[in-house]
Parts: sequence; C-alpha cells; structure tokens
Amino acid sequence: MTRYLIRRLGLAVITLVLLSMVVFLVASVLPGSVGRAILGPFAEQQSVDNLNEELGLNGPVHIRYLRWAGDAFRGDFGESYKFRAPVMDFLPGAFVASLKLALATLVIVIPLGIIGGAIAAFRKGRPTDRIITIVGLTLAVTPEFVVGIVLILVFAVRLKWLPPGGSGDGTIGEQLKAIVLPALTLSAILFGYIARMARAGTINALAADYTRTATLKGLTWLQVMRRHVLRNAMLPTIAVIASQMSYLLGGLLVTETMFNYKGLGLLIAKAAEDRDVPMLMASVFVVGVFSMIMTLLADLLTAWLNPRVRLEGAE
Amino acid sequence: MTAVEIQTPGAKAVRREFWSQLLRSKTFIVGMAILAFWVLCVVFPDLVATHDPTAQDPLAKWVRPFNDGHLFGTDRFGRDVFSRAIYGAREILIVAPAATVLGTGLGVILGLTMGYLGGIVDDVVSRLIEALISLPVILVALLALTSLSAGRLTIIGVIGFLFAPLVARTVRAAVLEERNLEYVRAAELRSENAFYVMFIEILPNVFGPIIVEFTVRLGYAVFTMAGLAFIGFGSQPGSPDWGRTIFDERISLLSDVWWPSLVPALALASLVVAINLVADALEGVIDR
Amino acid sequence: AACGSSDDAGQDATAVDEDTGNTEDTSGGEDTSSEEDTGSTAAAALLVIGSGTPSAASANLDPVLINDQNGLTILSSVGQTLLTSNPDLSLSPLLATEWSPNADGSEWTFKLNPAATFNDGTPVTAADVVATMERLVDPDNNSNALSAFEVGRLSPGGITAVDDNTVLFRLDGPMGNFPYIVSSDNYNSFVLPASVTDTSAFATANIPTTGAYMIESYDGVKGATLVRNPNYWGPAAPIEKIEFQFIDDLAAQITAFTSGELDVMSQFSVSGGESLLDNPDVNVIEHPSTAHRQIHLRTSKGPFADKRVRQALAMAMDRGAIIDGLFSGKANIANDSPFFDVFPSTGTPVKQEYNLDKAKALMAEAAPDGFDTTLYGFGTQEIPDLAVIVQNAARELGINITIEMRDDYYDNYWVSWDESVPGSDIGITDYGHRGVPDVFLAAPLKSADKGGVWNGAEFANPTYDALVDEYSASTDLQSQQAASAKIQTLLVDEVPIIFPYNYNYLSAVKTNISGVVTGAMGYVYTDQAAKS
Amino acid sequence: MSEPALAVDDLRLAYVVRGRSLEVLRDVSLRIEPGESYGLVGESGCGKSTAAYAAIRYLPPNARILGGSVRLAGRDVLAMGTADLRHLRAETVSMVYQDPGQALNPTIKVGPQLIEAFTVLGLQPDEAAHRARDTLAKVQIADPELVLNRYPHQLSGGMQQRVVIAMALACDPTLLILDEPTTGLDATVEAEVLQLVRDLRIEYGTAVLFISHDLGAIRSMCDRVGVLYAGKLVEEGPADEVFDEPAHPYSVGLLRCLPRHGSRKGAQRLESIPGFLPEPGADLPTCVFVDRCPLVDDVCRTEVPEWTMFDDRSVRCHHVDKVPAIVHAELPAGVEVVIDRSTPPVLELKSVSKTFHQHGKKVQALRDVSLSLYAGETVGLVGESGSGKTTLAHTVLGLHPPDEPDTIYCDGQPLVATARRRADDQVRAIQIVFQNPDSALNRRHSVRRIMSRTLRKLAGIPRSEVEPKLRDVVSSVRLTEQHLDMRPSQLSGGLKQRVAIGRAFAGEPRIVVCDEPTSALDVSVQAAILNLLADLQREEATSYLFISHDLRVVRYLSDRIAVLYLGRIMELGPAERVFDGPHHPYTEALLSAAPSVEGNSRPRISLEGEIPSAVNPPSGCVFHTRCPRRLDGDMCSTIEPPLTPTPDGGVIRCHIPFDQLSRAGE
Ligand SMILES: Nc1ncnc2c1ncn2[C@@H]1O[C@H](COP(=O)(O)OP(=O)(O)OP(=O)(O)O)[C@@H](O)[C@H]1O
Ligand SMILES: Nc1ncnc2c1ncn2[C@@H]1O[C@H](COP(=O)(O)OP(=O)(O)OP(=O)(O)O)[C@@H](O)[C@H]1O
Ligand SMILES: [Mg+2]
Ligand SMILES: [Mg+2]
Repeated sequence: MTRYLIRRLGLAVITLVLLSMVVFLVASVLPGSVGRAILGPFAEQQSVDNLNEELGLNGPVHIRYLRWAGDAFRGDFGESYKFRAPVMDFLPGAFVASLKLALATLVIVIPLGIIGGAIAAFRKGRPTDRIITIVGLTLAVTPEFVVGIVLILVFAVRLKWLPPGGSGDGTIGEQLKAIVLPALTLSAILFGYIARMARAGTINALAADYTRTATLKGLTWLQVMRRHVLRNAMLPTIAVIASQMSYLLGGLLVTETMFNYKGLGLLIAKAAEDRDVPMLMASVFVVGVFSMIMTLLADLLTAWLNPRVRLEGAE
Repeated sequence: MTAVEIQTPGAKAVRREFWSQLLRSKTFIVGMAILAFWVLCVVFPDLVATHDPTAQDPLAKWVRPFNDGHLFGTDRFGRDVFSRAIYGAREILIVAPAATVLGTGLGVILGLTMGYLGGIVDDVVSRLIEALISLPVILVALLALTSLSAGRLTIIGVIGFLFAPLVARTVRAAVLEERNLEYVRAAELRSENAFYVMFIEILPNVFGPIIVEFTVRLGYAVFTMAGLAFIGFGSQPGSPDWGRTIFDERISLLSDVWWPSLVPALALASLVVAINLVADALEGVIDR
Repeated sequence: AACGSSDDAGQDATAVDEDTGNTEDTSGGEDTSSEEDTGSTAAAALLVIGSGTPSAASANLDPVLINDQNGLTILSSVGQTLLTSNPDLSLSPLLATEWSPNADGSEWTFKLNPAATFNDGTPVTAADVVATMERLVDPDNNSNALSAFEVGRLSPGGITAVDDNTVLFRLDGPMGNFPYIVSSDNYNSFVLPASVTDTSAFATANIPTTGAYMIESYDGVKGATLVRNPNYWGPAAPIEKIEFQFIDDLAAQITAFTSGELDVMSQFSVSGGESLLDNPDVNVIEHPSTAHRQIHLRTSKGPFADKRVRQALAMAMDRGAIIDGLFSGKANIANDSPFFDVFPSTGTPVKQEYNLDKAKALMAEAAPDGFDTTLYGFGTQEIPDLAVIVQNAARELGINITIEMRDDYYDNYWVSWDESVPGSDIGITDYGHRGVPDVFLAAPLKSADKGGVWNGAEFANPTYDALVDEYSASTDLQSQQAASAKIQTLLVDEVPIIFPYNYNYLSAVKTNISGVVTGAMGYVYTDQAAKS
Repeated sequence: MSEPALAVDDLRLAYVVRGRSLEVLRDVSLRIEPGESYGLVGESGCGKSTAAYAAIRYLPPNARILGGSVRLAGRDVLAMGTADLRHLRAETVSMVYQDPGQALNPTIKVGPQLIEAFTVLGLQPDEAAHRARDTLAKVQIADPELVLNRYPHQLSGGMQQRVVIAMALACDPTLLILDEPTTGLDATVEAEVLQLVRDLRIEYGTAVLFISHDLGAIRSMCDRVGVLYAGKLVEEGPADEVFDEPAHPYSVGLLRCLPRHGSRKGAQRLESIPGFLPEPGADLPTCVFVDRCPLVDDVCRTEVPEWTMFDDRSVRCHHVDKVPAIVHAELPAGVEVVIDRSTPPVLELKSVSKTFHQHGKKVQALRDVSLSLYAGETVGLVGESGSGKTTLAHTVLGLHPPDEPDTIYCDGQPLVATARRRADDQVRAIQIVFQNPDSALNRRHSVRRIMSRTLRKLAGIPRSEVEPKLRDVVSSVRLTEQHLDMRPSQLSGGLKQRVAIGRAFAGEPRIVVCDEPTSALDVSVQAAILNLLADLQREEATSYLFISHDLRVVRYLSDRIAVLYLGRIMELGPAERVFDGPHHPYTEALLSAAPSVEGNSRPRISLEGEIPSAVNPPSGCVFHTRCPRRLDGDMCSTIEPPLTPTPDGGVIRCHIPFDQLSRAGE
C-alpha cells in the first residue's frame, strides 16, 4: 500500500501541475479588456489602459504563469480584480459552502443510489428493476435547471416548506433547510449513474464464483449478501462516484446560480461575467483540485478495500 | 483426410445476428423511433410544426395548451410552443452530433496512440487527460466560450475538445486489452507499421466501445449544450433552441405558466433518453 | 431665475406629474409617512432587501467608482447627497437646504443644513462638500461621475467653501439643471468627511457617512448588513438592522421573495415578474422613470447609413404592442429622442409614427432587396426580448437580423473606441434613470469631438450639436422647451437612435412593511421603513 | 447405508434461451454409491457441469427441469424447500470447481471464509476456528495459521485449491463434486491436488463425482466412469474397463485421439472424431452419436439404442459387438524424416538471457539458454508455468530483445533484436502459431483478408497474384475456399487454428514457433491439428520450436526436447531418452506428474514446495529447493551445476553423474 500510495501521490502532483497549466492557459486566453470590465462601459479609455498596465496583463505568458503558480503554491491566488482584495478572502468561504452542498448531495444520493441499484440487481429484468432504471435514467438526463425549478415551485413557492436556497449561513437548522433543495437537484442527476453502477456491480458480484461458493457452503441469503456480495459490488461503485465528482461540481454552476447558493459555482459564474481573472483561475483550479482529490481518495479507498492493491501495490 | 472439418458449427451469420438482436431489443426500437422523429423534425420541420416558430402574436400571450389551435399553447410573445419545440431540435441535433463526432474522432486517435504505443507518450498524455477531466466540462466550456466567440463552430470545437480526453480514456482502456492479443503480435511479425496496426488491426475491434461511447457522449453533448444555453451561452435569444427556451421561459413558471418551459424540457429529455436507450441497447449487443 | 429655490423645483415637478397622468401610489412624501410609522413599530428589528450583486467597479461600494444600481441600493441608506431627486423628478433639500444660481446660471450657491452630522458626530461642513466634489471631478481618480460633471460643466477647482455652511460651484458656463448633478441623480456625490483620502475600501473601511444606517458587515458576494446610525441627525429610523442579500437571478429573487425570505425587492422587471403584479401579499411600488433602451443605428456606414432605412425601421415598430407585451403597460412610448414625456422640458412631444406601409415604401426605395445584419446587445433584463421584437419588425421590411447578445458588447460592439473595435450597425444599449435629459442628449448623440462619448450611432450632425448647446444653456423652461422641440423634430427625422420606450421603475415590498421609499435611480430609502 | 450418495434418474433439463427451450440433459441416470468415486467425461459442452449443478440444484434462472429426479443421500433434491436445500448444502454435499482464485472471495481473508463453512454447521466461533486449522492441516498445508491470515491472492493456485477443498470437507460431506478442479493448474500441482483428493476420499469415505477433460486423471481417480455425449450418457462402467476396452464408438474415438504412449509423428498419424457435438437443444430422436459414428447404419437412424448391459457395464449402442473392430482409419502414413545435423542449424541460440524489469525488480526469465534447431527438426520446450517457454519463443521472434544483442542466429546470420527492425527475409523466416486461435486472429477481418495481407507482406506477392496463391495456402491447411469469406467467429476452434497455421506458413518460414497450439482445443480437434503440423513439416521441411504442457503431445511431435526450469535449460536431448531416461530429476518429476490413460502410470515423484520466484532464484542449482534427489551436503545449494554433455549429443544440468540418473527407469 505504501508504494501504491507514494506512486499515486506522485502522479497526483504531476496532474496538479498540468491542471494549473490548463487553467492558466484557458483563463489567460480570455480576451476583452479586463480594465474595461472593471471600470465599466462609461470609463475613459485612458483609465482603462492605465489599469490594464497596472494589473500587469501585458507580460509574456510563461512568466505570468510562473509567477501565478509560484504565488498559488504559497496559497496566494492574487487579488481579485473585482473586489480589489485577496482572492483568498472569498475562496475558502465559497469552497466550504460548496463542500457542504456536495457533501449533502452525496449523503442523499449515495445510499439511495446504492440501495436502488442493489434492489434493481436483485430484481433484474422484473418491473422493479425497470422502474428504478427508467426513473434513474430520466432523472439523469433531465437538466438540473428543470428539476430545480420544479422543486422550487413545489417546495418553496407552493408548500413553503423549504427556502429556495440561500446563502448557506445561519444556524445549523437554517443551513440544513437551505441546502435541501439544491442538494436534491444535484442528487436527481447523480442517482441514475450511481444506481446503474451499483446494479452492475451487484449483478457481477452475484454471478461471481465466490458467491456461488458462499451459497453452496449453505449460508443464508442475507449472509451471502452481507459478507460476500455487497463489499465486492461496492468497489466499482466507489470509482463511479469519484468519477462523477467532476460532473457534480460542474452541476454546481447552474444549481448554485438557480438557488443563489453562495458557493464556488456562483463565484465562478460571476467571475467569468466580470472577467475577474484571478478569481476565475483560482476557483476553477480549486474545483479541479477538489475533484482530483476526490478521485484520489476514491482510488485509495478502492485500493484499500481491495487487498490485492493494499498489500501488493498491484494495479 | 481432406474433408474432415469442412462444415462449420451452425455457421452463424454473425452480422445478421447483431441486427436481429438489436431489432429484437425494445429499448433500441423505442430509442430509435424517438430519434427518428427528431431527425425528421430537423430535416422537414415544416411537416411537423403547425405554426411559424418565430411569428409573434401579442394578442395571444400565454394561451393554454390545447386551445385556439395551439397544441401546447403559446409563450409570452404568443408564439406557438409546439412549433418552437419542433424547430428547436435543429440546432442541438446539428451541433451535438458534430461536436460528438469531433470529440470521438480526436479521442479515438488519441486513445489508439496512447494505448498502442504506451510508454512515455501514454504517461504524459494520461496525466494531461486526468488533469483535463478533473475539470468539469461545463466550467471549461464556460471559460472557452467567454474567451472565443460564442458561435456554432466554437461550441462544436469546445465540446469536441473536452470530450476527446473522455473518449480517449475509454478507447485507451479497450486498446490496452486488445494490444496484448496475439493478432497484434502477428501483425507486428509481418512488420506492419504502427499506423496499420492501430487503425486497421485494432480499431475495428474496439469499435464496440467506441460506438457505445459515441452515443453516451452524444447524450452528454445535448445535455451540455442545454446547460450552456441555460447559463446564457450558445444560441441566441429568440432562437427556438430548447436550452435557450427553457432559460428564457422558466421564469413564467412562477406565474403558473408551465408549458413554454416544460415542453422544450420534455423534448430535450426525450431526446437524451432516446440516445441513452440506443446506447444501452448497443452496449448489450456489441461484443466487447 | 426659474430654479431659484426648492419650492420652485417642487412645483415644476408636480406639473410633470399631472402631464403624464401618473399617480403616486405607495411612495408618498417622506415627511408624511414617517410620522405615522415611527411610534407604532419600533420593535421590528430586521428588514431583508434583495438586490443584485454590485458590479466589479462597485464591489467595494467605493463612492468614486460605484457605477451600478446594486451598489447604490445599499449606499442609499448609508450616504446622502446635497439634494434628493424625487420620484416625480422634483428636487428636495437634504444636506443642503437652499440653492440658487447667479444670473446666467454659471454659478450655483448651496447652503448646508447646520444640523447635519456624520455618524461619528462631527458636523457636515462646506469643506467636506468641497473635498467630496473635488475628488469626483479630478480626472486622475477615474471617477464614475466624470461624465455627469462634464455635462454639468464643473471642472477641478470650481468648488469653493464660502463659509462653513456655504458652497459655491463655479461652472465653465451656464447650466440650468446643475442642481440635479449634485442631487441623488448623481449617485457618486455622497458627501464624505474632508479627512477621508482613500475611499477604495469603502464597504469595510468604516468611513463616516451621514445616512440613517452604517455598514456593519459587507461581503461582495453574499450581501451586507447595516445597523442604525446612533448619531443620525434626522428622525430616528424604526428598523434596527437591514440586511441586503445579493441575488442576481430574477427568478431566484422572486422565489426568495414570495417564499418569505425577503421583505423588499429593490427592483424587478415586468417580464418575469408577472407573478408579483397580482400577488395580494405584495405591494408593488411603481415610479415613472427615464430608464430606457436605445437602439442605435450606425449612421456613418453600413445599411443604416441611409436615413430612409432608419426611418423605416423606426416606423415598423409597434410601440404600443411592445409596451403591452414586455411591460404589461408599465412603460411609456418614447419617440426616438431622449425627451421622454416625464421631462418638463419635453413640452408637446414630437411623435414618431407607426406606419408599416410607409416603412415598406421607404425600404422599397432604399433597399428593395433587403439585407442581412447582426444586432448586438448586452443580454440583461428585457433586452433579449426587445431584440427579438426588433428582429420580427425588421423581417417585415426584408431585413434579416441575427441577434447576438454578448458580454463584451460594451467593449466591442457599442462605441468604436478606436479602429480595432468593430462596433455594430445596430445595437441595443441600456440607460438608467436621470432626472434631466442632458446626459442622454450629449453622450450618445453629439459628435465625437463634442462629447459624444457613447455615440454608438456615430451620429455627427453640427445642427444637432448646436441645438443641444442651446438647450443646455437655457435656464428657463420655455427656452428649454423651444430648443427641445427643434431637437425632437430633428431626431425623429434622422433616427440615429430608436428610443422605443422608457419604462416604469418597479419595486416590490411585502404588505407588512411600510415606509419604504424607492427611487428610479435604484434607491431604497429605509430610514422610515417599519415592519408590522 | 444402502442409500446411494447420489441417484439421478431420467433427469431431463433444458435452458431457456430467448424463449426457446434447449435440452442439454437427456434422460441422464447415474448412481454413486457411498464412498465410490465416479468420473464423468465427454467433450466440452456435452452437459457435464450442468449435471453436476443439477445434483445440488444450483442452476441458473433460465434452467428448467423437464423431468426425472435427483436424490442426494436418499433425499429428493428437486422437491426440497429453500431452507432444507441450504442445510443439505451445508451438511451433505460440497463442490469444488475450476479456478480456485475465483472461488474465493478476494476481499476477505482465507480464515473467515473457511471458518464460515464451520459456523454454518452451528459451531461456536472458536471451535470453528480450531476445526478450520485442523482441516487445513488435513489438506497438507504446513502452516495453517499463516494461511488463515492470508488473502486468497497471496496464495498460489495449488494452495488456493487446497483451501477450497478444505472448505468442501468442512462438513464431512457424503458427496463431493469436483468439476475440473485442476484445470489451469500446473501438471505438478495438479498431481499434488489429485493425490490429496485421493487420500482424503479414503480417509473420509466420501463419495466423489469427478468431472474432467483429462482422461488420465479420471482413470487414476475413479472407480467408475460415465461417458456423456450431447446430454446423454452413452457408456458407463468400471474405469479401467471402459478405458481399456471402450464399448461405445464415441468412447473409442475419444481415447484414440490421444497420442498413445511412445507414439511418434513419423510412425503414426493420430485419429480424430469427425464433425461436431450437436448444439444444445438439437433434435436427436435416435442415437445421439449418429452424425459422427463410423458404425452408423439405418438402425441407428431410426431406433433409439437402449442400454446394453454386460458384466458391470452398460452401453447405449446398437452395434456394441462391432465396436472392438473399429479400424484405425488411416494408419501409418509418415515416413520418418531424417534430420541432417551436419549442415549448420537454421536457428542457433548462444547463451541467450532475458531479464524483465518489473516495479524496479529484475525478473530473470531466461538465463544462458543455448540451443540449436536444424532444418525439419522439432525441438520441444517443456517446463512448469513461468519457466520461460513463452519468453524464449518471443525472444526468438523478436517481440522483445534479449539482454545481449547478437546471441541468436538464423542461418548463421545474427538476428536483429526486434522484429520491427528485421529485414524482410528474417521476418519471414520465423513465424508463430499461438495458443489461442480466438485472440490470434483478428475477429473483424475475414479469413481472406488475413491470409492475403500475410501473403503480400510476408511472401511479397503482388496484389494481383494473391488470389491463386490464396487457394494454395487454404488447401495446404485443409480448408476450402468457402472458408475464405468467413470471419473467425464463424469458425470452430480447430478451423481457426488452421487459419492461424496457414498464416504462419504463408511466407514459407524456416522456423515456426508453436506456443501450446492445441491446449485450447478439444482432444479430437487437437489430433487433427497435430496431424496437420506434422504433414506441413514433412512437406516444407520447416523447423518447429514446440511448446506444450502436454508431455504426450510434445513427445509425439518432437525430435529433441529441452526442459526449462526458472529460465534455465535443465536438460536437452533426444525425445526418447528424455522421456524414457535417464533424465534430470526435474524431468522425472514432470513426467511422473502426468497421469496416463493407459493406466500404467509411473510411481509419482512429488515435488516439495512451490516454484521459486524468478526474481530471486535459489542459489546453486536452482532446482535444489524441490529436488527429490538432492545430494547430501551443500553442493547442490551452493554450486550451480554446469551443462554436461550426454552421450546422445544432449546436455544435462545436474551434479549427479549421467549414468546414475537412470534410477526411475528401474
Ligand atoms: N445458463 C445457460 N443458458 C443457456 N445455455 C447454457 C447455460 N449454461 C450452459 N449452457 C449450454 O449448455 C451446454 C452444456 O453446458 P455445460 O457447462 O454443462 O457443459 P460441460 O460439459 O460442462 O462443458 P465444459 O467441458 O466446457 O465445461 C453447453 O452447450 C452450454 O453452452
Ligand atoms: N512482460 C513481462 N514483464 C515481466 N515479467 C515477465 C514478462 N513476461 C514474462 N515474465 C515473467 O517471466 C517468467 C517466464 O514467463 P513465461 O511466460 O515465459 O513462462 P511460460 O513458461 O511461458 O509459462 P506458461 O506455461 O504459464 O505459459 C515468469 O516469471 C513471468 O512472470
Ligand atoms: Mg463444465
Ligand atoms: Mg507461456
């Protein structure tokens, strides 16, 4: 495991560097005048030019990248053009808010997805299976903005049970209430994928020789499931959940905008709109790093659950 | 001794088997039927639509469905919701497949090269791919679309470019399995060059996963386009494009006017569901 | 001098009100509503206001840079200007009690209210006003008010403190509407202490202000909280705390409002806000405003260089239907000049006619085969919808319009700042409310070298430039109206810009809230707000 | 105690596939008495496994029992409730099947998995743990404690199978079902496992149902055998008798496919059963074997043969009397080719080594292998799994370079290390026939395409002239032109292998490497392929480097044999001598591990321990850790014996002098 860990972490570091390059390159392609975006349409051109000069937007790309990456390495993502304050004043708060939302989503969707998938697997080919699969597929392909607006309409506007999102501040109770609808929206999309994978994993595990061995030992159905099927069925599911992380984080963009939830997604949407390049780079980079870390954690978890990798470092 | 094993076991016509199996699959039939309907709408929208999708009628704002000759009612400009949904298929059904073809093409070339050549090429590109796919597609699309002009070609390029790593990963995995099979050794043993081995020997054998990946990506492309339209990119205001219309009209939901946004949402969902049904059916039939 | 005192201005405005037939529904006068409310509901502690996120320049609420309504909404409870521009376009005293011009209107004297103090208790003096104004007119500060002061003909060094309570503005020339330039119409002109040198971190810097509230906390992303100013020089505000929540998406704001999260929505548009209009739990405050859209048609080159094409397009637009469709009638037809009906100087408006046949005839002469063009704009509020309407109208004339709503509209498709910027043959620009038409007349229409800094139409007409100068120099209403009539006639004929409508300013307040006053600039005055 | 352990009566079973019911067991009846061991043989797909799973009613959801009964220790299995069935499985019957690696849960340690088999009997955890340890000792696991704490993947295949057997024995079952328990295991390990089962059966008195492709294993293991064909039992009787005097034409064919003891390619052709096993569900109204039977006549086509009983045996054939007279179809054909060793060898390996680098470790797959191959000669390569056979083949082919360049010579010229860089004639000179024809042929290309591309690339034939040449190649591997337009998936395994052979021969190679070319094939097909290889060699004077696990096959085809162990040649010599002795102790052990169908199997020489890892091979003689004839003192463990020439021109790597090595021959 140690060797696997070291290798995996080493690769992660390389990926991280590449990620920073990708983000920097894409962000530095942003044309349009940053100065004008900041000063607004009514400012004098001279002031705009001065500001552009002042912000150091005129150097060669690789120098600017190295400077940015070096600072970022020290946890300094520069100053937001928009707020004229360090990006790090905003990023952690937004990150934590998004993290809460992502966690809430996972807390809702993982058990539902896994249980749904497992049930579908046991009932393979029967109506229950069909219903779960079709519901999952339909939810997965309905855009989050459709699901979200329906949820808002029903639970916030009509029933007034829950607030239509919110800033994610306040008491725990308020925070929980505010998070429910956006989390449900994101869950709707992920449910199908997780259930599908859990179903496939369970079907594979059910068909595996070791399950036959367990059954032929005379274990009860429950014992077979608990000790032999579920654990093995979950291995591929974990990987899928991790692979959906990036998708989930992408979903934050629309969902947070719709629910006015003050997380990274909203920060990114705004930053792109304002051409707040430092903020944009930092937040997209953070999203990338976060999804990378989640993939890494999932890999490590899968590895750890899989004794082959844990003990031998085999792939 | 000659005529020993001339007869073949059942002499199955494999290709015919493939199609008959597909045609027997309900998911495939349903999916294809819906797809065919939308393709018809792209090619001959006027056959299906009942109204001019852009004609405004200030006197007929928000006509409820099944009234006044409007199948699904009208929107706030009095435009026919049904006809707009029909015309709205065009943009997405041209752009999404084009983007997917581009992404799949790039991804296949990349995946084949990585999988077959391996070594340092694979290592480097793999890292890059891992970096790229940890960035949500829609975020990068957002960045790229703000940077470049938000035209059709840009969208095709951006989505294609972003799908390439995902396709490449799938293709690479499939190629890794193929590459160790002996027919590849056999080709190498008659000094075939790498290009021949990759594209003539291996490619046809990873076609299954590629087709499945293509359909899955196509679904994602449609979805991504709708998402982009929703955050204000892609098509222009006034265009009947589904994502755009949902974005434009969703606010009327608050006035209890659900049809202008729900109809295109359902149209969108039906298309993505159809694509996924076909993908599922293909996955079940294609030998991996 | 017609504008000698506050009373005069007030009377003028009242006349306007009668002209347009608009009624004041909920707003009322500050003085009357305050007395009823203060006693009854002092206990209610918190008022939650929804507004959009301040733009980049406004992000720190820096009064020098602030350029959008969203930042302004907060500041309207925090800072104060010399005068208040009322919803009816009249002016009332605020930090200044009296104001008067010299004979030709090139010097204006303002008397300050001796009772006014900053929230640290120090009184507001003429020196503070001078410092504030000088900061705004200094070109090095990139102040957002520069263009307003250009129209107001105020230059650096033109402001002097006569004594502690008297400020003298020496203008570069006569300017009849100057008081509006230092009223709340010029939102950058909040008075700050003379000791303040750096305003760039205003939102968090605890800079003393004169308003009923002070900023307690501010987060450029989430919102702000304000607390009651304990040293407020006016009548104490009933509400203890005000919270602003930044919600950009109108749908999100409306749902937050209808589900009870918000007490006040600082502004909403009819398009999308229909559900609020007939909601019994909501008081909709409606003001006439001069906020409007301009559809500029490039006169220098391209298909619209032919006057007949411009006229045809203007005539093809059924403005009555547009107002009904986009605003449920909560807007007024405009006539292709910035002289909206609400402005007293408009006089009898010169109408642009809606005549499709004539439009087609004009097109048949000018461009019988029609043409293709692209309409650019910045896609906020109803602008995309307006674009669609223009597209539809143009189609009748054989003009095939492609719409492009772009975030870089103002960078690249509005005014050709230099040769590298493409500009646009036709584009839609949004303009906020102003109490007087001067800025609208100058910036988008005057020749480039005469101050036409926002001249997307590239309109260059010496006759027009001279007429505007004539208008600006007039200090009495009659001569203003005379100049106005000539300008209107010229613009309705030339049509460099289609002014389709000016729309009413709509705010929504929960029925259990009283005393909230909103202003078309984007103000939300909360000092007399109360909750029951 | 009169109840049979297993009694299957007239069992009919079908699988429902796409609405069609395909019968795969047709009136199967068999009886296994307590303590008896019963072998079930038959070609792949004839229904052996299905019968076994039906016995414990563990059937896939699409299986339908159409009739008959199954009684296990007197209890009707088919009528039982779920709970009873569970108890039955826990207490009365156990099963061991192929691929023990899959049979054990990879994520749980061996301990809990084994202990589970005891707790299910109602034992307390510590008692169960205790019993688990005992049982592991019974299956000859030296350090039970250690094994209990391992994960399955940390054990070798043999150890895994022992654990599975231990698990099966937990309940002291009345019946133990073994479905190909040793497929995939090395011959030496297989021998160990079979011996273990044999010993335990006697100790526990368990009845055994043993299913295997390996007729030798069946003979050595079983009291009685049943021959299954197309879901029907066609012959049954005491194992020795059935094998020695098969009474059904199918049994005869099955046995004659195998190279007989000591038979050689030059002396005798092999026989094969023509045709194919009927598809499941095929309509077989009369004798199931009609289509392939040499004795077929009208009676066979019209009447169902009933059981003919004699002695202790029963046969379903109308012509039992004629069976002994079935003639060997085509007897001696070959003329022994004389190999001319005076000319220079076509292929010469001079101290070839190959080291792989894996996770920073060095894997010595080949070490100082020297070998020469003459025109028309076959050198057989044998050795346990991992001994370096494939590596040697691939190095020769240029699929990966040897450690030192210029150690391999073809016709006296040094071979360029990798195939890509070789000149055309060098590439053409050396070709290969792979083990698995499925993966060796591109499944998306038609036979025509595969062949013509090879002809153009290897034989340099221009596109226009390919067509006639194609016909030659096709007929040389006994295919017809109609096969040209087929894809590999439309061909049977044997036909595919012919295509692969045709491809290898298309460029008229000097040397063809055959890496287990028949181990994926059924025995009857294997025979045909071996014949083909022998014919081609005779016609083209091609040299073979022939790799196989099956020693009988190697012996049949090879002129000389090289025995590899841990990448080193332990012995190289003429086939007869290497097989008959005197030989290296390792060779001796290998030979004794393979049970023979003829029954006269040699005394088994068991090898202790596991094959050492190629990462750090033992010091001295690499074989000393397992050598049954290790010399006293530390000579074997410290000094690597040199390759000593033998009188017959071979070499041997052993400290024991050559003349003393012939012990086994006594
Ligand atoms: N679940 C199933 N559904 C349909 N057909 C099946 C199923 N399982 C097995 N078969 C078919 O039934 C026939 C008998 O299969 P079975 O596994 O019993 O053969 P076998 O003699 O054990 O073969 P092998 O030696 O290859 O293990 C085969 O043709 C097989 O393809
Ligand atoms: N590409 C490789 N990388 C690392 N080690 C390898 C590689 N190929 C083979 N080996 C190792 O080299 C040794 C010899 O393997 P090889 O495949 O030649 O054995 P073999 O005799 O053909 O075995 P089998 O009978 O199982 O086919 C083994 O220890 C194997 O693990
Ligand atoms: Mg079997
Ligand atoms: Mg091998």
